[in-house]
This record gives sequence, C-alpha cells and structure tokens, in this order.
Amino acid sequence: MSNVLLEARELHTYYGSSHILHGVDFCIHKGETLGLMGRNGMGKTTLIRSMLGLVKPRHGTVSVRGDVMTGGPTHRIARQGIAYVPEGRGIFPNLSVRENLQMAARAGVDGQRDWTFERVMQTFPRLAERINNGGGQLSGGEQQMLTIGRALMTNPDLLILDEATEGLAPLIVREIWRVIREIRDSGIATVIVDKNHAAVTSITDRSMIVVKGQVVFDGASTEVRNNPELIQKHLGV
Amino acid sequence: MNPRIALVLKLAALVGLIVFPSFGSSFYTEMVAKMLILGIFAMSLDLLVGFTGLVSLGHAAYFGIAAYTVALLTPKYDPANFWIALPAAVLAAAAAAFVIGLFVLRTKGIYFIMVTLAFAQMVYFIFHDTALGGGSDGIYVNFKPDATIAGWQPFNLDEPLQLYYFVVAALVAVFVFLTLVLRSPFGKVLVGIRSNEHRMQSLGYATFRYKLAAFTLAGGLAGVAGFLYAVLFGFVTPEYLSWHQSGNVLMMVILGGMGNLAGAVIGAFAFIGLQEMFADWTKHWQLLMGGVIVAAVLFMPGGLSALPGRVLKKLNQESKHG
Amino acid sequence: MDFTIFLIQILNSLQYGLLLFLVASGLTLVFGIMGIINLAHGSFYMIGAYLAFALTSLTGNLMLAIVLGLPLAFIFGALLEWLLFAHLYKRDHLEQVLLTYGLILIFEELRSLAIGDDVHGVNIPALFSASIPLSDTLSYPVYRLLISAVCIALAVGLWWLMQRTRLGMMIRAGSHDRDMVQALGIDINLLYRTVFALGVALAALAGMLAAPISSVYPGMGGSVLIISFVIVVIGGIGSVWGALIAALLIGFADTFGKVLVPEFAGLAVYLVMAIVLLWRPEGILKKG
Amino acid sequence: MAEADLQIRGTASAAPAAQGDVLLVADKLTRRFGGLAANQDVCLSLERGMLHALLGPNGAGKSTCINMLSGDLPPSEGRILLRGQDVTRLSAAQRSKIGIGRSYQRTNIFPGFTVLENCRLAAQSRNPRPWKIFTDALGLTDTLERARAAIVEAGLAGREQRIAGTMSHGEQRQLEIAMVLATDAEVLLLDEPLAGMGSEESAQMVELLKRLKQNRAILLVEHDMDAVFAVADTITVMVNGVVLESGPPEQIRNSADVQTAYLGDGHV
Amino acid sequence: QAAEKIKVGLMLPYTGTFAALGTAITNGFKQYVAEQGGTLAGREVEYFVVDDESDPAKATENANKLVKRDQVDVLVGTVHSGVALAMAKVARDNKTLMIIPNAGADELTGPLCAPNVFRTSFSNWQPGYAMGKVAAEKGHKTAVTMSWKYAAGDEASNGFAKGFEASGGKVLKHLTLPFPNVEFQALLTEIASLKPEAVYVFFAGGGAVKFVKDYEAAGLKNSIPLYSSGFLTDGTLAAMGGSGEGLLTALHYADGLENAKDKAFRNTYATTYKLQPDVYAVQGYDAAQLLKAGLDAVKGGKLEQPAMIKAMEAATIDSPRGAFTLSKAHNPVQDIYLRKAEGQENKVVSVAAAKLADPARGCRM
Ligand SMILES: Nc1ncnc2c1ncn2[C@@H]1O[C@H](COP(=O)(O)OP(=O)(O)OP(=O)(O)O)[C@@H](O)[C@H]1O
Ligand SMILES: Nc1ncnc2c1ncn2[C@@H]1O[C@H](COP(=O)(O)OP(=O)(O)OP(=O)(O)O)[C@@H](O)[C@H]1O
Ligand SMILES: [Mg+2]
Ligand SMILES: [Mg+2]
Repeated sequence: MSNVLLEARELHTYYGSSHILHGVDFCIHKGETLGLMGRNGMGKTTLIRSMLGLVKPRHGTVSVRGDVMTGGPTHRIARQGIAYVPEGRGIFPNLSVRENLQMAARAGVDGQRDWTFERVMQTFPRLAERINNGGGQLSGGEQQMLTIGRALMTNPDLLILDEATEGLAPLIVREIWRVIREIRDSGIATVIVDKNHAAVTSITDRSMIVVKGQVVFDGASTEVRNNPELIQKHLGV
Repeated sequence: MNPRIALVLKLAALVGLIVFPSFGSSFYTEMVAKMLILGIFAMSLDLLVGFTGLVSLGHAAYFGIAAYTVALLTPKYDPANFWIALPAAVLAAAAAAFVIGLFVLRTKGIYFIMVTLAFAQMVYFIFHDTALGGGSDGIYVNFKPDATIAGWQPFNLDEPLQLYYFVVAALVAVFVFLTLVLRSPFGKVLVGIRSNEHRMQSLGYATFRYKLAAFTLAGGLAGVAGFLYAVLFGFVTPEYLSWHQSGNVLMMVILGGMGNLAGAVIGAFAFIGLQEMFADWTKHWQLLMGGVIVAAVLFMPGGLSALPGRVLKKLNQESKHG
Repeated sequence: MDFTIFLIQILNSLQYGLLLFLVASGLTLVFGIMGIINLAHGSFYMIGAYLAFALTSLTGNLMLAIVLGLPLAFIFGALLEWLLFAHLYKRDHLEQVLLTYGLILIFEELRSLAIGDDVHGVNIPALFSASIPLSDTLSYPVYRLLISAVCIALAVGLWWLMQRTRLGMMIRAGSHDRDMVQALGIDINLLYRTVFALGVALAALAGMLAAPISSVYPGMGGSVLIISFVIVVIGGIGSVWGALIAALLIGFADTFGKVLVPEFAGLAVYLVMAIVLLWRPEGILKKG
Repeated sequence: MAEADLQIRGTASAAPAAQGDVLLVADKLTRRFGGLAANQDVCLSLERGMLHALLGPNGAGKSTCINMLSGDLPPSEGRILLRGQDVTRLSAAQRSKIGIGRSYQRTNIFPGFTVLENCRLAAQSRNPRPWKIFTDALGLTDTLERARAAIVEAGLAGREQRIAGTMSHGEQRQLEIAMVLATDAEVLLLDEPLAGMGSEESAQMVELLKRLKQNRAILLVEHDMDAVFAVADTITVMVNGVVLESGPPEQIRNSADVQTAYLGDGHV
Repeated sequence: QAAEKIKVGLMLPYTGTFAALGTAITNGFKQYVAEQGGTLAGREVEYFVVDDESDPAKATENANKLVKRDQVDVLVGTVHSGVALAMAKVARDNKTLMIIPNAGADELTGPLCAPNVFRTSFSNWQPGYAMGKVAAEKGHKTAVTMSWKYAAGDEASNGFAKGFEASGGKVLKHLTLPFPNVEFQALLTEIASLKPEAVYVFFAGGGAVKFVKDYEAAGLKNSIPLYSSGFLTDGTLAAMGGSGEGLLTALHYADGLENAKDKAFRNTYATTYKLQPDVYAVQGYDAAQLLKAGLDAVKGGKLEQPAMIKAMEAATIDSPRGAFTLSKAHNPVQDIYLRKAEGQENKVVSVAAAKLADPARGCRM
C-alpha cells in the first residue's frame, strides 16, 4: 500500500466565475511535514478547502489514502484521519471550552487515542484555566489554542494548520512548533500554512509555494532556506 | 440588472398603472389600488427588513393605527377633512412607531422580531377588547375624507378613479422618497447597520438614533398605507393590526426580494394576485398558494426581483459555454 | 380571593405553564437550539392532534395511538428535512420563514381534505380519567397532572440531551458553523435530519397529549405557534430551563391576568414578554 | 448629550506634530469578568507622535484594555481621559467621533460591501451633516477621496471593487486597517494589525505605522516582535491583567521578567 | 322566453375555523333551490362563490368581488360578525340585497339596519335573553356569565342578563377571556369561588368542546348548572364525548321538533349530503326561502328592489324551525327553544320564549 495520505491532481477551483486554483497538484505522505507558502490571496486556503470538500473543485481529483473523494462529503474525508485548523479560528462560541473539546473527541483511524482531554490540557495550560468559559469569551490567542487542541482531540494522522500561530504570543508559538515536531516524531503528518517562513522551512521536510493559484515550487525545505531569491521572488521578502 | 433597463421597466409599469382603469373594470381597478397600497406598506417594511436589517413582525400596528385614526376622525354623517386626516393618521402611526421603537430597538435579531410582535399584539388587543374603535366587530368610515380647501376641491376621493390615481401618486411619491433616502448618507448608514452594527458604532455612528429614525419613518409610511386602505374600503377592523397582517406583509417583502423597493411592490402584487387567482379556481386555493411559496423558496433564492438577473446570468453562461 | 382559591390559581398557573412548555418543547429544540425558524411548528402540533384522533378511532386507545403516532411523526419530520429544510441552511433565515409559512397553508388544506373541518374529541384513557377533589365545588383532573409530569420529564430529558450529551454539543456547534462541524468528521446532515425529526415528533407528541383536553379542530395549530415562540424567546434562545421558566411565567401571567384584570387579559402575556425582554434583551437565561 | 459638543475634534492632518502632547490617558483601569480580573489598575498614556506598544501573553488583557479605551466595554473602575477630558462614560460611537479609532483582532468589516464602500462608510462618519437625507452619498467627494487614500495606504490599491467577504483572510486584515485610517482618527488603537498578513504586507504596514505616528498617538498590540521593536517608542508589558513593566524598547528587550513571561529566550 | 337569471353571491367561510358552517349554509341554500326544481320563482339560479376565510381584513374586498365584479343580485353571507358588518356596508353602499344566514351581531339589525339587509338567523341577544328567562324561572337567583372578550360574547351575555334580571335574578359577574384563548381553568376556579346558582356561557366550535369538557372535569357540572346559547352544543356533542350530556341550551332550532316541514327537510338533507343537518343548514335553507318570497313579488320581470323588499318584509317563512316572520329591523321574530343534549342530539324540551323579537335598539327604519 502506498503511504500517500492526501493527494490532489490538477485541481481547478472557482468561486462563482472567478478562477482561483489553476491546476494544482498536491500530495502529502504519512509522517511528512509540509509547509505551504504564498502571499495573501494566492489560494492556499482555497486549496485546503477544496481538498476537504468544503468547496467543490470544478476539475481534478482529490484522493484520500488512495480513494477518490473529490468534493466530499467533508465529514467522510475528515474521518480518514484529517484534522483542520482553519484560519481566523473556527471555535464554537456558544459552547464552553470543555464542550468544544469534548464534541470533537474520537479515536484515530487506527484506533489510537494518544490525544486525550488531559493531554490537551497539559499542552495548553491556559485553556485549563478557562475550561468552563464560553468559547466566545476567550482571548484571541486562547481561541487559537482551543482550535488546535480540538483538532488534536480527533487523533488525526494528518493535521492541517492554516495560520495556526496567528495571534499567539512568541512563547506559545515556540511551544506550538515544539508540539508539531513532537507530532511529526510520533508519525503524524502536518501541513503548515504560516507567514513565518523561517520557522516553516526549519521544521518542515518539504515546502510548496503557491502563486496565483499555481504551484511554483515544490521541493525540500532546505532548498528554500538556502535559496533566498526564491523567497524574495515569490514571497516578497 | 442594468440600471437603465430597470428604469425603463419601472416607467413601463407606471404607464401600465396609469392606463389600467381604461381596461379593467371598477372592481379590478379597486383591486389594483389595494395592491398598490400594500405595495406602499411593503416598501415601508422593506426599509426596515431589507435595508436596515430590522425584521419587524409588528408592522401592521402602524398601518392599523393610521386606519383607526381616520375612522375615529370621521364623523358619523360627514366626511373628515383630508388635510387633517392624512397628516393625523401618518403622525399617529409615526408617533406610535417612535415610542415603541424606543423600547424594541434595544433588542436584536430574533428578539427584535418577537418584541415587535408583542407590542403590535398589545395594540391589537386594545382595539379588539375595548369599545374604542367598535371592538372586535370593527368600525365604518362612512365618508371618504374631503379635500376641499376654501371652496376649491383639488381632487375628490369619493370618485373611484380619482382615488385610484391618488393611490398611484402616493406609491410613486413613496418610491421616489425612499429611493432618495437610501441614496443619501443616511440611507448608507442604515445599510451599514444591517451589515455590521457593531462596526458602525466603532466607526462613530450612534446607531440607535439612526435605527429609531428608520423605525419611525417606516411607521409613518405604513401609516400612509393604512390611511389609504381605510379610505379605499371604508371599514376598519382590529384584524388590520393582527400578526397575520404583519406576517403577510413580511411575506410580500421576502417573496419580492428583500432590499429592493420595486421588489416589495412586486411581492405585494404577486402575493395578492396569486391569492386571487387561486381562490377563483378552487376552494382549496391555500394548497396551491402554499405550494407556490414552497417552490419559490426552493427555486428562487432572493425572491422575485432577483429572478431576471438570475435568468440573464444563466443565459450568459450558456452562451459562453455554447 | 380567599386563600384556597389563591392556591388553586397557583396550581392552575403551574399546570398551564407546564402544558405550554410541552407545546413549546419541539420548538425549543428546532428553533432554540438548531436555529431553524419554523412557523410550521403549530402545524406539527395540529398534525399530532389529528393523528391522535385518527389513531385513537382506529385502535380505541390513546396510549396505543401515541406509540404508533410518534414514529410516524418522526419519519414525517425526517422526510420534510430531507426534501425542504436541508436546502436552506446556508440561506438567509428569512427564507425559512417563507418556506414554513407555505407549509402552514399546505398542511391546513391537506388536513381539511383528509379529515374535514369538523371539531373532534379524543377520550382521556380510562386509566387517567379520574379527578381529585380540591374544594367543595372544584376538582382537578388526573390527566392534567399526568401531562404536567410528562412535561417535567421532557424538560429534564431535553436538558440532558442538549447539555450533557455529545450529540447536544454537536447540534449546538452546528447551529453556529456547519462547515467546521463537518471538518471535525461529523455528519451534520444526518445529525440535523435526526434532530429536526425529533423536534417534529415532540410537537406532534404535544398535540397528541393535548388532544383529549383541548379537542381537535381546524386552525388549532395557529393558536399555539405564537405562544411557543414567545416562550422560547423569553427563556433565552438555546436554553431548555429558560423555556421552562418562561412557560411558567406565561402560565402565571395568563391565569392571573384573566382573574385580576380581565379587560386587559389579552395584553398580559405580551406585556410580560415585552417587560422581560426590555429587562433582559437576550432572554432570561441566555446561552453564550 | 448634544452631539455638537463632541465635535471638537482636531483634524489630525491639520494639527502640527507636537511631540509630548498627551492625547489619551488610561487611569487605573480595571475590568472584571465574574471572578477574573482581566485588567487591574492599568495605566497608560498615549502621546502624539509616539507609538506605544502593548505586549503580553495570550489572555493577558490587551484586547480588553483596548475595548475599554474604545468604548466597546465599560470599565469596572478607573477613568479614561482624552485631551484631559473625562470620556469614560461616552459610548463607542461618541469616542470615535472625537478622534479615537480602532481596529479589531477578529476581522470586523462589512462583508457584503465592496472594499471602497467599507472605507467610504468609515470616512462618511466624519461628515459634518450625516442626517441630510436627500443628498447623494456618493456625491460627497472629500469622503470618497479619503476612502480611496486609505485603501491605497493599506496596500489594497486596485481592489476597491472587490466584495470584502470574498477576499482572502490576509486581504481582509488589510481592509480592517484601511477602515480605521479612513476615519482619520487622531488616536489609533490597533489590535494585532499584522496578524494574518503576509511578510510583504507586514513590512509595508510597519512603514505605514512609522508614517502614521508622526502626528497621531498610536497604541499597538502585536505579537510580531520584529515589527514591534522596529516601530515602538514605548512598550508596556501586561501579564494576567496587570502591568508588568513599562519603558523604552531596549529596557523591555533586556528585562528578565519580560523574557520569562512573554518573549522566552532562545530562538526558533 | 325564460325569466332573467338570478345571480346569487355566496360569501361564506370555506376554510379556517368556520369552514364546516359555511358548507352547511351552502348546502341548505342549495337544497331549497333544488326542491324548487333548480329554480327560484321560475328563475335559474347562478351562483358566485367567495371564500371569506372569516377574515374581516379581506371582507370588504371579497364582498366587492361579488357586488362589483360579478354584479350579483343578492349577497348571501356570512358566519363571522366582523365580516358580515363589512359586507353590510358594501351592500348598503351599492344597494345590493343582502341576506345574512348566520352572523348574530346585534348591530346588523340594530343601529346598522338597512332596508336591503335581511337576516334569517338570529341576533346574539335572542337566545341569551330566552335562556336568562328560563334560568330565572328555574328558580336560580344568581348567575355568572362567561364568554370570549368579543362583541358576540358580550351581546349574548347582555341578552342573558336582561332576561335573567327581568325575571328577578342577578348576574354576579361577567367573566371574559381573550379570544381565542381556551385555557379556562383560571375562570373555572373563579366560578367555583363565586358559587353562583347558574352559569351561562357563549362559546362555539373547538372552544365549546374544550369548555364543556373542562367544566365537567373540574367537577362543576354536578354542582352548578350550565346554560348556554345553542351554539355550544351544535355540531360539537360528538367531540365532547359525553361531557355535554344533559346540557340545557337555547336556540331557534332543535332536534325532534316533530313538524312535517322539519322532517321533510331533514330527510332530504341527509340523503343528499350524507350528513345530518344542523341549525346552519336551516338558516341557509331559509335564506333561499326568503329570497324566493322576494322574487315571487316581481314574477319573471325586472328585479325591482322596493317590491322585493316589501314582499320579503311581509313574508312568513315556513322554516324547519317553525314558521317565522321578520321584525321591522329585518330580524326573525321566532320561537326560541329550550333544548337538552341527549346523545348526539339537542332535543327540544319546550319553547323558552315564543315569538321573540330582538329589541333592535338604534334601528331607524
Ligand atoms: N468566498 C469567496 N468568494 C469569492 N472569492 C473568494 C472567496 N474566498 C476567497 N476568494 C478569493 O480567492 C483567492 C484565494 O483566496 P485564499 O483564501 O485561498 O487565499 P490565501 O492564499 O489563503 O490567502 P491568505 O494568506 O490571505 O489567507 C483570493 O483572491 C480571494 O479573494
Ligand atoms: N466577555 C468575557 N467574559 C469572560 N471572560 C472574558 C471575556 N472577554 C475576555 N475574557 C477573558 O479575559 C482575559 C483577557 O482577554 P483579552 O482578550 O483581553 O486577552 P488578550 O491579551 O487580548 O489576549 P490575546 O493576545 O490572546 O488576544 C482572557 O483570559 C479572556 O478569556
Ligand atoms: Mg488563507
Ligand atoms: Mg487580544
């Protein structure tokens, strides 16, 4: 059996009549860490949402663990061990912190229950202090932690983090990078979208750069790190 | 839709309305007059629902208060003075909206819907349960208001045709008035409130006052409709204020397409027109009406006024693909 | 008012309040928690009452009728959700208003075509047809007390379902962000279908239980609709306890309104609602 | 309260840049949520020409502080002074009118409107006669110009006609800033303006902040330390609702307390 | 050359709460026409039907539909008083003949009476007054009245109070509850505390069923006798499931009248419509009779209203309820029966008030 977890071929996605993704190929293997980079509005989020079936791609295929599941249903794709931390936070403000976590809890595809409520609490002690508060009452950063914690409660094999460190204090960010490394070491694959390129390239194995809905680079992260022009050209730094 | 086409269509509709009485019988003329009045009523509600985002389920209260004002101002054996009755009716409605608005505008969303309903029900019961306006049986307006000033009578509402044109003129006036209001900075603020009231506040708009102004204005315009309705039919019943009436006018607004003044009028025409048509066909007309409404929701998102745009878009797409 | 009578009026208020909660319970679920605006709630109540009438005539026993009727109502609800409501979640809430308004008309007509426009009665099951004497002239029907008991059980059950089970959490989450719930691997469509059907079944149950005391007549749905909305809103959307408290409050307002200020009894309920919402613009027990 | 009294705003651009001109003062602000004191006796002062950064770990109370200053949240205790006048009891709208503008950490825009209309509405709030109901709003040319200028400054040029809600997350964050700029406020309270923006946009924003602060007073909450140290004149660090330390950037960078509580040592 | 057709506009409720009543009235009307061989006074009858939904807000327009659009010669309707009032205005304004086959608002043949407006049913005052008399005759000294808070309820209760107090009784209190609220418990408790010797109520339809059931369940049926206008038990006894047994009500019609006319009427009705006739069917039937009386006056010629009105005013209607004439105000002068509910029937007990005429206060005609 191949160890490709999630794969997209020739994806074309539209919002109404605007063509956003122009034939994107994507794949991620078990245990791999992948950085997804690009300027604002280039289509990173759209790519992720297309693969999860939250928007329906007009052409192309998405396969999960080898099964074609283009366009959803989202919950079945997610059940294949894929967890998603959306940009701009997707907490449920009308649920308490505890409920936000509990409602998502389930065993992984192989029955693993590495991530328990207690472990999430240990990872984000700040959440433990606010456990009975409504999700909507949390500070921005606390909400971000909650979203990540909630994703982990599903014991995923692939964790997709879309700007997961947005609004987090430097200490916590560092903690998150540490957790991601730990996750990688435990064999969970990760897709990271983040504006901190240095961090992304240093903890990922592979990097992709998206420009105007097309993949302009897909290769080892070391290559990006050693090639400032690449960053300069496509990411504008 | 292209604004120019829209304008042409509107003018064509207006011409249609003007020549209509020469084709329709007096009964149909009266029916169209009724639809136009409800069109005014629906536009006034659309100012709240479609533009300001305030879904009022008690709008019939202001309509009814104006109607009762005419009825109570009309002596038993004489007509009321038009120049007193109309302003009095509109002011009474606006004043009621202002006072009720002071209370209800403190709530939001679904709560707002319910509190407006509650206040309207209170007004309803005042007219239904007390002898003030003839109680549950209603009250007659035996004579239509007289517009004579100093011996000169600019128009005579007793004359069905003149009444009809008066209603058409009122509709046009309200339409133009609201169009101008919505184009103004004030109107833009209302639309902003609908989209994101909180941000409006932090941008420096005292939103409560704007909402209160809109609520009062809408109440007053509903009063114009209520006045005309009482004059047209000569009979006022508490049912004019019932929540069914509020619900119906809301349906007209949604069916026509919220946030579109012409849509509100179209909604009123469609709602009443379908009702009439089906009722003529069968005793079980409500079944057909219900079916049409359900179908409209499923297949016509955005209401009737969004339909031409959607059709055009579809045609465009097809011609592109073809 | 002498003291015994006063106590009896309090009992009346409580009992009526509980009955109102029963009627509003389906709406609490569908509207309060799932966020679906359902004007056809009254129709489901009416359908329940007519089901009770039809099935009681068939089986001769209300209890049996309820046992048969509940699954029917549930399936009916699931079908409706699948055919109609499922298409509207992403649209403006007001389109639900329009849709359910259309449904009211349809159901009322279908009822008229199928059963006619007569008034019908359903007998109280023999088991509960006794009365308990309260004063020299007045006694209290056991069946009403039974309904009150059912009502309390329902309130507890609903509360438990919504607040204590993961299912409840998922539903509440779904009312806020359907996409996110799906992305967590939950089949939101199935979930919503089930809960909507449950809401319909609850409304029908209310109709079935109320049939023997309220009788079964055309237009009966309309009378419960507004009061149910009032209760859910006063209670605070999303709160089962809030709805219960609101129902009791309305029970008191209505009962004492009729006795103490008969001229304005019609206003009483709405006055209470207006006052509560002006005092707490988000209901008595607002949920975050 | 007559709105006219409150119209004593000085137009930021017209006033000469006078350093050391204290505009906004937070005097012992306290805010409790139930048992939690999200802010306790917080004192801050914002001067014209200076950028004051407010740092702290997540949940420290930074947004709560901004909410109190902007009028979104009433303080439990304490006072807020604008140009020496007590404004504690004014509503958010009134404060905005007299020159306090803010951006939100959680994007807070008009999603159904175009970018231009978003900013035009912001600019229109400065219209001296907002109640005129028969003038064409789009005919108010200076309002329109101010809106366009703000869009350009926030780096959204060319995207005026995009529907705000259909833009990417980062673009929406840019719009969030553009709207504050369009109100032409003298005191800017910016809650994590750089969050969600790409590196290029961030860099532009830092330049913008440098320009803006010349004749305004700015309070900046931000977790991007490179940006903060590039623009801040004063830094206050909060932890658990109380001010831990306040002073010039160098002092903060070297403070041991701040290191352990917020910055952490070592790098990624 | 056949005489000109007569255009009859039926404006009745065919949907909503009163749908069954509207149907019964229509059936009765058509039955009489059928008995006359499908014609009235030799004229073919053309029907125009409008469902008034019992909605006063639409009433004027619905009436106009018949009067202005269809140009009917006579307007027949309706059940709901508020709707009937709006109709009467249209009839007066357009000088269209109108026959009211049910709505009982006193005003219609009181202050608002008109030469061209007739009623073949009753005024709310009539059964109330008759019942008041009977209650007092039965030796009750005190009574409580109860109804929804609307005009019909107030009028019926007033009638009762008049009849009761004229014969020496005293009404302690008039209890009301908002229409159409059916939670009676609070007021039943109030009755129990007032301890009157009799209770008079005015309810109909679903509310009537619920009231009677609640009255029994509260144990009041055995301690305080309940009296009512006949609508309480007309068409509702089956639904009451025994709770109504033995109730005394007053109305201008009853089961078991044992007159030939009634027997024939009932037989035909039952065979034609596969339904038992009720008071509403009778009222519809009599509306047709009254119309025929008018048409007879103009033979096959032009429909001259003055002649028709004169004939109608003078007519004696050979009704299944027993013959009746019309008062000056055009309301029936009729026997009001005391009836007792037995099984599904309201059996006549006696005549509660013979040839009772509505006082028609305020009628200037
Ligand atoms: N709902 C929508 N409707 C129409 N266009 C959209 C919609 N959502 C996104 N877009 C457009 O699609 C393009 C890609 O957006 P996307 O959110 O994928 O960008 P991104 O790379 O994730 O950017 P960011 O870093 O700012 O999050 C943008 O130009 C955006 O304006
Ligand atoms: N409405 C509320 N009810 C209860 N607690 C609240 C409320 N709003 C904020 N809090 C709590 O107050 C504390 C401070 O929140 P605040 O949003 O000010 O933090 P912050 O410093 O902005 O954090 P971040 O950097 O994560 O945005 C947090 O612990 C938060 O959970
Ligand atoms: Mg993105
Ligand atoms: Mg914050």
